[in-house]
Amino acid sequence: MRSSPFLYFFTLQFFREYKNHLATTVISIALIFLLSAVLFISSSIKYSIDISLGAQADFVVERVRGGKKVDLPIEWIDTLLETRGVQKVTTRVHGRYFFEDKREWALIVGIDFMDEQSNRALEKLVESVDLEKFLFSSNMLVGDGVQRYLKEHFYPKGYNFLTPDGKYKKVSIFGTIPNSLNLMSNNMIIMPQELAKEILGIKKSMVTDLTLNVPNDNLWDSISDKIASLYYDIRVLTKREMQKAYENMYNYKSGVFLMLFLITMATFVLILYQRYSMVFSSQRRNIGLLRAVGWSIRDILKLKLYESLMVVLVSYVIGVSLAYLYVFVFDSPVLIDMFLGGENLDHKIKLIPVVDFGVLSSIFLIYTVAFIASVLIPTWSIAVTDPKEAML
Amino acid sequence: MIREFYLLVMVLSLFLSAIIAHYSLFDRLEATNSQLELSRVVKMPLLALSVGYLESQKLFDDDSNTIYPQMQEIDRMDFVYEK
Amino acid sequence: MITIEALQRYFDGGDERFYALKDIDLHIGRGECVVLKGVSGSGKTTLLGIIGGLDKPSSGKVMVDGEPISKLPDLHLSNFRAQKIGIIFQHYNLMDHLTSRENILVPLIPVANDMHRVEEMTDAAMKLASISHKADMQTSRLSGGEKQRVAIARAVVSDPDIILCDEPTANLDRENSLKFIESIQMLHQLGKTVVIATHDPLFDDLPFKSRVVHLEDGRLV
Amino acid sequence: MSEILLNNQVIVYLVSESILFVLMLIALLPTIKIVIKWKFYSFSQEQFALEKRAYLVATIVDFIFVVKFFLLIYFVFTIDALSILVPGAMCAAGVVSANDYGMPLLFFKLLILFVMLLWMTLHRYDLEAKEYPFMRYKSWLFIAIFVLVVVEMLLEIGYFTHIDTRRVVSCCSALFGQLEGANPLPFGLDMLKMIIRFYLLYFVNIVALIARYRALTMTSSILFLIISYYSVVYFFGTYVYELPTHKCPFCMMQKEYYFIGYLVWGSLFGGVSISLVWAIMGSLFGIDKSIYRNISVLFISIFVLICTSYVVVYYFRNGVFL
Repeated sequence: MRSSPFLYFFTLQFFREYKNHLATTVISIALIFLLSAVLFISSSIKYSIDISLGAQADFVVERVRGGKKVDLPIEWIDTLLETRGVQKVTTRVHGRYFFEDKREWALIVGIDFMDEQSNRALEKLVESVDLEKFLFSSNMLVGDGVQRYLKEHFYPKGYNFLTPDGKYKKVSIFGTIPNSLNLMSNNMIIMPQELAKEILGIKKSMVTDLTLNVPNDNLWDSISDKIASLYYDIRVLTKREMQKAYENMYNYKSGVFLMLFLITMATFVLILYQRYSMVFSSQRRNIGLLRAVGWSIRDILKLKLYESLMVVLVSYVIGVSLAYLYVFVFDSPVLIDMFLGGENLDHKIKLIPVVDFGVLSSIFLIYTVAFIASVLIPTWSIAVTDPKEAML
Repeated sequence: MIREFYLLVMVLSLFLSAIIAHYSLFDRLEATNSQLELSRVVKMPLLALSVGYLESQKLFDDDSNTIYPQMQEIDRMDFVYEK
Repeated sequence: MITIEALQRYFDGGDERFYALKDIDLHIGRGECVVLKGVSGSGKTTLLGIIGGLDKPSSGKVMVDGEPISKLPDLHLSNFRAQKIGIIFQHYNLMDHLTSRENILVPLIPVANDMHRVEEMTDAAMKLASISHKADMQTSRLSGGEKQRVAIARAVVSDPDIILCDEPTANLDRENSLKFIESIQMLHQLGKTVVIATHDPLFDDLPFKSRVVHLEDGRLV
Repeated sequence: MSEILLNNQVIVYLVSESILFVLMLIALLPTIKIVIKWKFYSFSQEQFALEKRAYLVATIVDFIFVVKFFLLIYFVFTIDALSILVPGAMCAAGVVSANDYGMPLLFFKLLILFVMLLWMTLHRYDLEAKEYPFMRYKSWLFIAIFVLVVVEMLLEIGYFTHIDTRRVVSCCSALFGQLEGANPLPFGLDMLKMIIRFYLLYFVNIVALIARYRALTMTSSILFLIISYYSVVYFFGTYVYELPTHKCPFCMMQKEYYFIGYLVWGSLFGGVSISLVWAIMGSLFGIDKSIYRNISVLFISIFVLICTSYVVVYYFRNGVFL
């Protein structure tokens, strides 16, 4: 730094006249902060979706009637297993339970105690779960949001679910899912499948839907067709489709935001253009002086572009850092609901920090290109100031 | 002026190092593993992501009109979008 | 040193052409001190600007050290200004947000590579103009005479051959004007070519050898 | 609307490209004026104004070059990320070949960067000369760049709006794998002959650069570029992936391979284009700066060194060649 006269003079100029850049820096920080907060949230949720999709079965089979998802009979399993290439068909029982005021809901998920794999995962997930005890009486595991809701409504130990038959079913809270998993489990109640069926009003011979695996992925397309032709009211979803649907949903949500941002940016570009034209023209005399004492057009361009670059870099670093803190340390209040929807129970969601090159470079690129492009012409027009201006 | 420059650089690197520290100290393996296990248990993808039809109602959930308690809020549209 | 042939500088305004300078032929030798005299609007400043490469002629030829500067590309012209020319402006033209020292080193920035060298040259120039004691003061807080000395130091900092002064004493009292003339004398003794545009009668009789050239309505008289 | 256009990176990419295009338009006007009215020895106000305008063009070109350079990397990165949405694609190779615009687009991007490099070199020496001797050439070259950018823009729009997310594309192993004994290598070479030619051309190229043989540099550079492309895809790439059947120019830019692809292709294209710039500058305008030759030798050597070291390291680790 001390060895380069140009950089010395640049810092001198920049900090003595920092007031010229203060307003633009502050606005820049705000804009970058907003954009990067939104992108951080969406990329972190996408990352979590990728994880949970990775653990999913290859196909989900549903029964659809009149556009509505309805329960399907357990016998379908046997028919499906007859198809060559299909492996490991499992049942799923799930549904929404609306609490007394009908406004808040929880998602009830019934788990199959015959399923070894899910039992092992459950043991790992919730410490001190004695599976035997859990599965063979009226017990449930509740998510953080559900637990807090129940506690507020004076059900600290258990809850009396109202079944569709009008009977009350008392289920006690066996444990809670760790709150670091709130992103997935905030509204969730896990209970044995039989119990879930009773509360959700599903007949004993029915399940909500089925999942199945096809180990050989070359067969995916043909098996998907084969299964779809088994019944008239069947719907087959592949993992790939789900992945794409989620990808598109988050692209869409952040894309809408990005579009709004771009419109804001367009306005900001105009403001920048005006502002820098003004600031620079107030410096006309000084620039003329610099030109008179031997600075070339190229030197002035360099000086002024460095100033803009400095503003961009500083606001980028500060804006992105603040956004990181806001999203991953302070759990992004307000903004996260844009992505999760407002229907959840009261939640405190911890996101897994994900900072990928794509997000960072996108923010930097769009901001820097727009910023520098808008100051380019004012910069040039001040740089070609005639040196004789200094004599006027 | 050089002093201000170093000060600025220091503040910025403080920001950055705080973030890098947080990012690298975060127990990613633990977090991803437990998410993986939960989705193995429930066999469903992420769930706290309601995009249901009641959404608009819940976002502005101050639902009782103090003057006309019986009046229906206009954002309760669930009877329209029956699922 | 400086040769001007058939120099014209005009501005096209509407139908009429306004001549700021017309048919100027002038030769200034090395180490000479020339005083351009004339009422304001007679074209002194314009001529000075053209000699210093700050302004471009409309036609004619300006040679400095055998090199035609009237049609040099910007990069070369700027280089020429940085290395050959030192200018003292009428209103001093200091950058108010900088200190004296920082003002003085401005001309060195584009040509120097090493900050140590810049500092040495700045110190030398400040010593020459005897302003070292106010080196770290903001120039907005200096008195008129001190500002003038900063301007002198800035003009000589890159050790130019030619010093141009534009109405240097217009904003000074008599005492400070005399001091300024002393510094000019010193520069003259150092072998610099000095060109002064002024209408101040003090410059009519300089205590050292000088030539007075009269300008009237853009012509040499 | 295609779901491709929803992707954030695609939006950012297209918006940045449009901004650059607008800047190009802004620079085009003064350039045309320069072509028509440039008279260096005139003292008219117009001429002085044009000299100033030329700086605007130069600033814009410099800016566009820098941004386009990063946008190229970003483009590759983006289409890599799009492979989730395009069925069958495992990496950028599949997405690029999703329609007929992809490959030409990539080629145009490289070409534009090369021509801009040429322009900037010319501009540098133009400024340092005393009478802007290359101003007209520069302006024509700029107009050529503008035409190239227009074509690129059209290709870009065509490319991004015509990616069909329901049609299955081929992945890299299908695109670059040997199909039923057909020889994919150019000039009917086999692998060993090609590798020998690779090192031979490297040697010739370096010698030509050091000894200042311009014509030889030009031909050997272009040949080296072609041979290098095939050598990396079909030979050196397999060592990067440590899998004899994995042949792909794009996969090596992924995180799994430590983004080495950017360095490999960057040093190759950088080295070859700088040596070409040197040769063209020398033979057309008589500009000969040794820094260009040095940088070019450095880049090409880095490229060869990286490629070779993958093979050598693999051999030392496993005791066999693939």
